[in-house]
Amino acid sequence: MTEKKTPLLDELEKGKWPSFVTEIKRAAVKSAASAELLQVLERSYEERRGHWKHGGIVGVRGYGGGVIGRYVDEPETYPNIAEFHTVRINQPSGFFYNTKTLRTICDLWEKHGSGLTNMHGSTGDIILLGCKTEHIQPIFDDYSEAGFDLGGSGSCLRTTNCCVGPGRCEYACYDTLEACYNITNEFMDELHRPMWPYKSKIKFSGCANDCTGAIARSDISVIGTWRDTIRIDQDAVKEYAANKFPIQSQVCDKCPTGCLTYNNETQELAVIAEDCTRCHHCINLMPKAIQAGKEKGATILVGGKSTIVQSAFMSSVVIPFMKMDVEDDFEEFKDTVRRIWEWWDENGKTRERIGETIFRLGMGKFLREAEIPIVPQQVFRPRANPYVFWAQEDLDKSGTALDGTAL
Amino acid sequence: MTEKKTPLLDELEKGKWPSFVTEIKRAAVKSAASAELLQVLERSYEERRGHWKHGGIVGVRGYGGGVIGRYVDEPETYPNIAEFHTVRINQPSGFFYNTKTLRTICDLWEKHGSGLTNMHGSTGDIILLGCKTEHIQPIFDDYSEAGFDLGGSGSCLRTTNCCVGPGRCEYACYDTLEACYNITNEFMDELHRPMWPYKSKIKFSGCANDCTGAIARSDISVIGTWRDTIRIDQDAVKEYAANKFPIQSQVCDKCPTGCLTYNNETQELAVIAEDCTRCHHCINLMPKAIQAGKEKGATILVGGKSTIVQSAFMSSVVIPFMKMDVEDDFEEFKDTVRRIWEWWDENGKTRERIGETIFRLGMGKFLREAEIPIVPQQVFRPRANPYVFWAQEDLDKSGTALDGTAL
Amino acid sequence: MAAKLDQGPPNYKEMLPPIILDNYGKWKYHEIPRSGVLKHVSESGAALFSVRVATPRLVSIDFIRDVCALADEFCDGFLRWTTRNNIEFLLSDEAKVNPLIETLVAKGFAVGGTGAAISNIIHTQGWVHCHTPATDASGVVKAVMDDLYEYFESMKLPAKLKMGLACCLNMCGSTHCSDIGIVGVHRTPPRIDHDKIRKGTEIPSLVASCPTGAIRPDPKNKSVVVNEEKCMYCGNCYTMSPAMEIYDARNDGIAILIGGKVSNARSAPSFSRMVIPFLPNNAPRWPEVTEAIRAILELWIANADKGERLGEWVERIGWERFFALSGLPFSDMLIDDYIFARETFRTGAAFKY
Amino acid sequence: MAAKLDQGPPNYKEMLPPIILDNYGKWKYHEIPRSGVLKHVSESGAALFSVRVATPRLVSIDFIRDVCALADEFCDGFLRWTTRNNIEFLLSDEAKVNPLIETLVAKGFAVGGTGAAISNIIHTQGWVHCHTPATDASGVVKAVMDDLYEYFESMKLPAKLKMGLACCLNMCGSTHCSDIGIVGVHRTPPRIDHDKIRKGTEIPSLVASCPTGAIRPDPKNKSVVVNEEKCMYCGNCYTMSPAMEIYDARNDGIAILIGGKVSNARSAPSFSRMVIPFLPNNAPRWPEVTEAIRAILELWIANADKGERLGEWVERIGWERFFALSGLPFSDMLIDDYIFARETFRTGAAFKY
Ligand code: SRM
Ligand code: SRM
Ligand code: SRM
Ligand code: SRM
Ligand code: SF4
Ligand code: SF4
Ligand code: SF4
Ligand code: SF4
Ligand code: SF4
Ligand code: SF4
Ligand code: SF4
Ligand code: SF4
Repeated sequence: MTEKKTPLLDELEKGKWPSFVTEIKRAAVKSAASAELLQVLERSYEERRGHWKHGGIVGVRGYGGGVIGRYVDEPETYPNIAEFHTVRINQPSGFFYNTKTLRTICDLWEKHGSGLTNMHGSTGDIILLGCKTEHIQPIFDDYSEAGFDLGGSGSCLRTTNCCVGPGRCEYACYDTLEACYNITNEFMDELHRPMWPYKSKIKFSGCANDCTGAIARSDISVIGTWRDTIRIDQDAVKEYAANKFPIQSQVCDKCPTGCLTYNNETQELAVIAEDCTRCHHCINLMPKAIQAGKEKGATILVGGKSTIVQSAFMSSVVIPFMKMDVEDDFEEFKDTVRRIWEWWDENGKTRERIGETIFRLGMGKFLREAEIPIVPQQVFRPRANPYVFWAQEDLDKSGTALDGTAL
Repeated sequence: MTEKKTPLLDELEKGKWPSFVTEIKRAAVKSAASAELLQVLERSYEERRGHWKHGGIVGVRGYGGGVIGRYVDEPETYPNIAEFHTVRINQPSGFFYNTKTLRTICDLWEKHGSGLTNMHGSTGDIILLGCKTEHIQPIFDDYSEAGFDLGGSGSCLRTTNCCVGPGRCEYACYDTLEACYNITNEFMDELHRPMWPYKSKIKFSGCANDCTGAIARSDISVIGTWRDTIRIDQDAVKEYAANKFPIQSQVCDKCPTGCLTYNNETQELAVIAEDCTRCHHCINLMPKAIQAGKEKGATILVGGKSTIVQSAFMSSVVIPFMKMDVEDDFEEFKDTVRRIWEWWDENGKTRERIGETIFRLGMGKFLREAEIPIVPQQVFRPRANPYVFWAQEDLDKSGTALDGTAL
Repeated sequence: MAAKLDQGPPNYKEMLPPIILDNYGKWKYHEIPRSGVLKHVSESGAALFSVRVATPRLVSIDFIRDVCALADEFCDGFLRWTTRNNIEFLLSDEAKVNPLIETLVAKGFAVGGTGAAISNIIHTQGWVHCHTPATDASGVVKAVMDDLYEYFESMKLPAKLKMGLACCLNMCGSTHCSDIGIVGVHRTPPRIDHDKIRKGTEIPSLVASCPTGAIRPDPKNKSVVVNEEKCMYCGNCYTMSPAMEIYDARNDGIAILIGGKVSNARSAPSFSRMVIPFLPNNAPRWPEVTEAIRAILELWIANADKGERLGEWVERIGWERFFALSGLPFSDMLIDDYIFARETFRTGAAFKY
Repeated sequence: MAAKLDQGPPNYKEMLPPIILDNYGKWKYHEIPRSGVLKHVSESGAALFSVRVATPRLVSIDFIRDVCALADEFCDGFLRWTTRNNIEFLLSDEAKVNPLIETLVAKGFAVGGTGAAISNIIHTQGWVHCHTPATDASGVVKAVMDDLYEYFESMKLPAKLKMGLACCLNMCGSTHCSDIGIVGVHRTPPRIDHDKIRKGTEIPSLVASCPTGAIRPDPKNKSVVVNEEKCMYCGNCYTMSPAMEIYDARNDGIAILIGGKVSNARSAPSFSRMVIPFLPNNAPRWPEVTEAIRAILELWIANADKGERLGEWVERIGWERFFALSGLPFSDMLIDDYIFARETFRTGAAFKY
């Protein structure tokens, strides 16, 4: 292959931010496919359009997903990327790696594909970017042998994802890394064999900061919280005060419920326990002095997704507080999620995310039928309209007037 | 007629609040219809159900509305209320009366009907409650002669309504009484001859306190406001301070934008003009010290209505500020309203209030087509979804790629 | 004589007392010297006194005549009604204010409703005149206002309390943006009278009238069918056609919505929200309704900041907290499932218990 | 050898450095000693240092190997990626932190992204690999981050700034709840290839895929028709069928949405809102986009309170004020007209100019 010019892309090697163009060029040294990718991309930059076609169904034996089929639109011009599929490899919890594992990933990818990756895909997978159809099964075989498995694609449970959690964060209210690992293993069938109306995602965040963006990006969002009261270390408060940290203006004045008060004289903080919404703001600002309560667990929210079809939805609370215990093998969570999926599977239309199904059929119906207790925490506020679907079984169905005559 | 017992209704003559039962009884003394109303109402109290049937079309010559037809469901038992229609008489602006006028109303009603009224109906009319079909035209003739006209019913402009305004309120930012009178007279045809998809209501409130409930209850809500800055009389502020009025806690701390600050030492108030939303709170609390700016007019909001069909809507801003000048004969308002109605008339479905039509077809389309300038004040916030109906005429419609080849 | 068409309402100017004509648009400020009395002072120094008196709204002509007699005696024949069905006697002579009030009280009139009070309840026809009511209007209002009378004649609430009552979901009483809204609700589906439908109902309009699309045409039968799963008993079909009878005494009753407002002061206008889905129609005095409202009111009084409307208070503490404090049961009936439901779901992990 | 099915991801425990294994779940607090470095202190007193380094996300295996070499040298071979595509080198030895950073800087790595900074932009495939993009992903990110680099390597913003980019409305980049979202938009309707439809498209699914119901089946033609009045160019039909080609270089481009967030701190999670409907696809460096974003950013820096996220600031001052301050034109394109539009209309008479 003769070296072709990429003047437009070259512009994107300038500047301080690391350049993906440089990366493609590095891969192009070893991979003819990557070299052609560079060419087709330069053309996209000239023409301001993409050059990829819809994927046909490509995959591996025994699974229904994990690979995104992709074909260039001019296979004659670009024979090396005529097929240029991506393989989704399920990442380890919290994106933790040792270099040995990483090198294995690289070596296998050098053997089979373009040498280009996304670390990581937006859902969380290790994305192996670009390979031929014939390589897919061997790729899977080799990675499998090295201890990896494929991630999700299609109408299945997608690759789960979690924040760094107890691995490195003092805020984690449950073990996000273990939850993600354990629960993913529980739902292998759901992950690898699409069977639902559409995709379903789970993201695990250890606290209300939601560092996985679960509430916006997952159908089932598991956000760590506590049931009791924040704990305040008054000595540490005094230290913050001594360091002239603006406790009143930055912490108390911005507490959304005004339940946290600072006594300038005693240099102590006080909280009105029942007014605290556990928003995590004060803890974020004074991690040395304030910590979560002792009774830890997670809030389970359901329905998050992006734009298509009914516009973007955020997840909303279905279970305000659930224990997320390694000891119990996360049983309560697993049971609940099974009921939720079952309901969606029975009621959802094709390509309808669970949030949309709930919206279409009613939150009340969903909660009732999925056997989830109904509590005011599930809504910001009650209904404004009086259009209640009264449970007819609770009513007098005699069909008579007060004097007993038929209506 | 023999005196019948009304034991249930009698219970509603007890207690300190004035009793409607007493009123029906008073009317029953002179009117056989009212006496029968008492009987049928007692029965409703026993049976816990109404006894009125749908109205057929009843009315007066030359008009399409103004009368609500009503029939009792057992005309044989209650012959005097077999027909028991209500007549809607358009009230004077601000519900102001002299006793001469009121007595005329009473005398004519004694002559023709039940002697029962609602002062006033929920839309604003004087409601003459209960008469026979044959009396309707004579009632209208007589009231007309006495200087009255019918109000609206059916798919027309409904009887307009306004707050007491400059008649007695220091807050009025435009002349609600005159606007209501003048504009009602302008739209006589629209009021008396139903011609639209559904009803349309206008309510005039002189300021943001909205004492007519316009924003909730009228398709077109005219709410007085000003364009410049509140005016503060610092001497009067000092008087409030001298009287120990809690300026800081009650006024400043509750200013929604925090733009009003009180200097405890100088005992002066200061406002950051561009941050004030003209919510009227501070004026309400300190009417002697704070008043509206000088450049007065109204905000025009559109779309308010109650529950049926698409649930309740509140009006929303279409024109942030419009002069409402008697001198100009309210021309700008009248023109605007005509364009708004015209758009609705062309686009609305049967029994679709304008708020629902706007929601169905899009606020942007409505504003464009009704030739109303588009400004950010019309929304609390911009769209969250990217589903934009791009104006195709603004685009390159060559249908070619960048190199000129056809797409 | 034939009626004059389109002459419009009488000119309000003829109804204004001289003091208003003289000071029109020149009012400077007001005071509330005592409950039920407004004193408006003009730039000219003139003072107008308004004495506010409750009415049951449904009044006889004799009532109006009584009122006229008082207005003649104390007000030179001038008075007005408020947008909330109260009467305001308009006095230019301060000396007559107390005598008027004494006379009113002696005659059993209720003076009050100003300032931080409960004023009259905006309401509707109910069993007195309408064909779709799920409850009575005037009777419920009477029962509630008897119970809360002390808050009408005093000004000791945290803020104004505006109530509305509507006897069916048409909500003529504008309960949808009230501090407390009382709404008559049906709870069973309409009973179709196929003969009546064949006789005079425009089937497409009837079908279109249903907010949830529960009504389908049944061409074979020249009538319609109702999908009872989809029906939420709004009664709109009955408004369209008498063939869709929906009243049902054993199941009709009242729902309570709270927290709405329309003024722009401090917070934006807001809808009322359902907190009690159903209370029985215990005519003639609706004890369950009066008790429920009193309980909500007292909770507000005990907990709100000064100047805080009912809804502003609930929004500040959070609805979940309101349910905890009030002890009112929360159920799926209170969770919205209509077209704008999504915006009521709690899309966040911060809340109280 | 045949693959093992359903063995699941590698066990994270094998990937954890000893200091994490020892202090798992026992972290007490953290500090940010300097931009790009997190110091987490355990109850045991042990301290873990994380050095955060930007990546272009689209990386070659050689890049990963380079990074591994550094991790071996400084971190005993342990590192992680963040949820925002940065690398974090995990050091248990404080003495190695500065040497690592020096080495990184020398090799041209970008250290930063912690605290009140802009971190990496979550983004997607764009012209590199997807079939529906309206713009490129990596290129725009590169252009924007080059421009805003100073805010990555310092911590001088009012608060964290989270950006997302999605090359089409599928929004794989999760731009819908970002402080600043960059979204590729098509603006012309799909071009139907009837032959392709006949060959392999499931017409009912295609029809159902359209959010606005713009696609109707055309049984006579065994294809579909698009009502162009109703089409808002989302491209969802193209995702369903390759017969609905929608790219159009002269009209495709970028929309900017701002003010979203997902954390629950202080305020509830919120959607981003569109403030610039369209900017041209001026590849390779999208100057209009980088300028527009910088202008918004600088406005926020100049006006926000300390600790106030972009959306929190705009909500506090009001969106109408934001438009006034920014000078961005407001047009009907920014007014919602989709199914939840109603809740965005200003149902109140209080606002700024
Ligand atoms: C690779 C990835 C983008 C990236 O560069 O990182 C991606 C790429 C595609 N996404 Fe996505 N999505 C990716 C994460 C997301 C996310 C983010 C997330 O998971 O947190 C979202 C938003 C959250 C959500 O699930 O709603 C997302 C929302 C979509 C949607 C819209 C779904 C919706 O209900 O709104 C589609 C459309 C569809 O499913 O037909 C879609 C479809 C697609 C397809 C398969 C396009 C298609 O219809 O064929 C893209 C394949 C591109 C390619 O050729 O490589 N992708 N997609 C991400 C997956 C990598 C991984 O496995 O780690
Ligand atoms: C008399 C009055 C109630 C009262 O006791 O005061 C009234 C009574 C009726 N209203 Fe109303 N509405 C009355 C003010 C209202 C209001 C309040 C307002 O105007 O401020 C509303 C809420 C605001 C609004 O317009 O949305 C109102 C919303 C309705 C609706 C629902 C409209 C909607 O779009 O949601 C209906 C149903 C309909 O039009 O079919 C309705 C229908 C009716 C009908 C005509 C029932 C019917 O379908 O035949 C009632 C006739 C009762 C009777 O026999 O006397 N009425 N109606 C009010 C008119 C008196 C007057 O002219 O002054
Ligand atoms: C007489 C009346 C206007 C009329 O044309 O009839 C009126 C008169 C006044 N209103 Fe009103 N309002 C009247 C109905 C309303 C309504 C509509 C309603 O009641 O349905 C509202 C909106 C209700 C809502 O927000 O839900 C209303 C919201 C206000 C407010 C805002 C209160 C708030 O903080 O939210 C004020 C300001 C205040 O009280 O300081 C106000 C203030 C006033 C003032 C003080 C204005 C003035 O300076 O003259 C008047 C005496 C108030 C008092 O009674 O304490 N008026 N006022 C109405 C009396 C009804 C009654 O008989 O009780
Ligand atoms: C490493 C990472 C988790 C992971 O598993 O990878 C992480 C780590 C931390 N986050 Fe985060 N957050 C991470 C993504 C997020 C996300 C998701 C995202 O970026 O898409 C969010 C939600 C974004 C949103 O709200 O839109 C997020 C919202 C927060 C917040 C809340 C900020 C706020 O006030 O709204 C905090 C609290 C704080 O900063 O004090 C926080 C705090 C933290 C702390 C201080 C937690 C701790 O004590 O260790 C960590 C260092 C933060 C820093 O960089 O200044 N983290 N954090 C992610 C780093 C991404 C990156 O490379 O930049
Ligand atoms: S979500 Fe909470 S526990 Fe998880 S990394 Fe972020 S701050 Fe830590
Ligand atoms: S967690 Fe949030 S609500 Fe609770 S005290 Fe802290 S800042 Fe206030
Ligand atoms: S709306 Fe304003 S001007 Fe009209 S009566 Fe009420 S307070 Fe006065
Ligand atoms: S009108 Fe409202 S926003 Fe303006 S200064 Fe007064 S209280 Fe503040
Ligand atoms: S609310 Fe319903 S029942 Fe009551 S008057 Fe209005 S339409 Fe009739
Ligand atoms: S009562 Fe309402 S929901 Fe039920 S069928 Fe009639 S219109 Fe439809
Ligand atoms: S946002 Fe659209 S174009 Fe970009 S990767 Fe996702 S599906 Fe493809
Ligand atoms: S681009 Fe979107 S709106 Fe247009 S036809 Fe296709 S699916 Fe429908």
